[in-house]
Amino acid sequence: MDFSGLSDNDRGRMNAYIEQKQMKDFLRLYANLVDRCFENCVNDFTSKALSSKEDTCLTRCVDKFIKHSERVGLRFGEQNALLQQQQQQQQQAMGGAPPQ
Amino acid sequence: MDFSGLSDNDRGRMNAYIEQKQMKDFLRLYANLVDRCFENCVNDFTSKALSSKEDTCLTRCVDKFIKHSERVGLRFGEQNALLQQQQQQQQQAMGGAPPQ
Amino acid sequence: MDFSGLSDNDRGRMNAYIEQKQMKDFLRLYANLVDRCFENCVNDFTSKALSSKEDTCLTRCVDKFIKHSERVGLRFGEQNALLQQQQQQQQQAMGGAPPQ
Amino acid sequence: MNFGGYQQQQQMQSGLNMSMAEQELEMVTTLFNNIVDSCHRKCIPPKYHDNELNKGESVCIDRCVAKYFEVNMKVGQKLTAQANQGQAMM
Amino acid sequence: MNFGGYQQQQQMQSGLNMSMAEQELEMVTTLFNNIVDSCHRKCIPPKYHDNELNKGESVCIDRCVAKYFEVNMKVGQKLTAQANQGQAMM
Amino acid sequence: MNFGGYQQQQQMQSGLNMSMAEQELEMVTTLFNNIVDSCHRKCIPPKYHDNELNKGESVCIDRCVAKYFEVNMKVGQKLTAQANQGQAMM
Repeated sequence: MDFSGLSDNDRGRMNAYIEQKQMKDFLRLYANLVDRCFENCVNDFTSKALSSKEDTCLTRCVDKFIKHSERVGLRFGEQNALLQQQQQQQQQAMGGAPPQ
Repeated sequence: MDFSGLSDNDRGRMNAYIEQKQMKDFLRLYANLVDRCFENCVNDFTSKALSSKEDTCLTRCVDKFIKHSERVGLRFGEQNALLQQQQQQQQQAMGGAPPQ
Repeated sequence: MDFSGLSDNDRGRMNAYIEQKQMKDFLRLYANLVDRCFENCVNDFTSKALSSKEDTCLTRCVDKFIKHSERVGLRFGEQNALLQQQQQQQQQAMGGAPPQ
Repeated sequence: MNFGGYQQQQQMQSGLNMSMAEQELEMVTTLFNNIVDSCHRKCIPPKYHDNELNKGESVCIDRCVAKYFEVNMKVGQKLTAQANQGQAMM
Repeated sequence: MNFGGYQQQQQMQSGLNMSMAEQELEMVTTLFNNIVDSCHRKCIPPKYHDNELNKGESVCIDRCVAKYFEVNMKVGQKLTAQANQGQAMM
Repeated sequence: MNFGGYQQQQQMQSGLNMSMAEQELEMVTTLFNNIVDSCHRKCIPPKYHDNELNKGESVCIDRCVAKYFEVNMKVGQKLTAQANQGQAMM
């Protein structure tokens, strides 16, 4: 993202905002991952402790989800770069100067 | 909604709040619509580009959802008006003055 | 939760925050409960009014959900206490002083 | 300082009113969004044959909104009754 | 007071820029999270046989992300077209 | 100005503490809400025959909460281990 339109002061606040957002996003991801893997792996309530089968399922669920997220992240970055490139070309084709 | 209990200053802030909220609601609706129509219409991952069948489905999904939202909006307004009318009658029947 | 690290001023703001959060959580629970019980109990749209069968289902849905939440709340408290106890023992075993 | 105290009190009062108005707006928006979602699930089959609402879907939406309002009111009454009986809820 | 007015204006302008930058960040994050969820549902079967992504899953993810971006753009264009036709939406 | 700087520093410190306490409260609330939802799905069949929790449902809830806590802890440990290995995650 391009924050060149922001003043120094704003950029500082923006960085603080981003830092707080990253923490929030991480906690959201964590809660989400717990919920998803619990949903998929735990279905036996005849006991109070996790079975070894459930435990194996959990490990795979977490590992796969992390790898999935990383791969989505890579492709997301590429697609996003492509999109911004297209938008710039469109603006130039229309003869308009890019926004300051 | 009745904002007559607010000061001029508050009403100004309330309007700014509402404006920001509308933007947020619109972005939420947009993301929601993309997610819903992707979920319903895109199920073939043997190719990287949308098929014409998927594209037709998307157009219908978006159009129908917008018409659906508009109809819900109309009925929602009617039901809400009805509800407020009933609450006023109830307050008057209980002999109470309406809250200032 | 332990708020002893907070100043008096912060504790006041924290209490205000908690109060607002409780209101928000209650409204969230309310909306959630309506949505869940509507989803499970209302499936007949040949009429505009709730049938007596739907009404009975709603009452049970609400009652059961409240009892469910209360039971989860009890167990949650126990598990949380257990967890904090384990964390304290771990810290002591590692010879570290508890964080001030 | 007296004047400052008065100002602060007014601001707190004002903050309270704001937060109540915001909360009411939030509640109405949530209700609307939930009805849109729920009635879409109940009334619009995910096989899209055209881009218009047909007669059956339209009537279903009207009844769905009315029923959702009724459920919303009934659940509210039940929660109020429970709260008055002093049963705590988290 | 002029100076105060100028400062306030600058603050409002600054607040506006901040809120736009925050909104853009919010949009990108929401898009990313929705793609993660949606493509996980579409590409990763809930029976976990190992802890690696296999070839089929990997290819599926790549195409899923590309398609989601395409859908995101198309829906945006449709909404813009609708808005320009003056059809109101809540 | 020194005094102003000190005050500002205190406020920032205070803001940090607040935000940590708020974040902790947020985490616990999210965990509780997710357990309520998840264990309702796992333990309470959507056919409501009466308005009490029966024996089977009650026992299921107790075990479900215990298991959810265990899963929460294990996933936390795995994420920490991953983070320590320096594997980045978005």
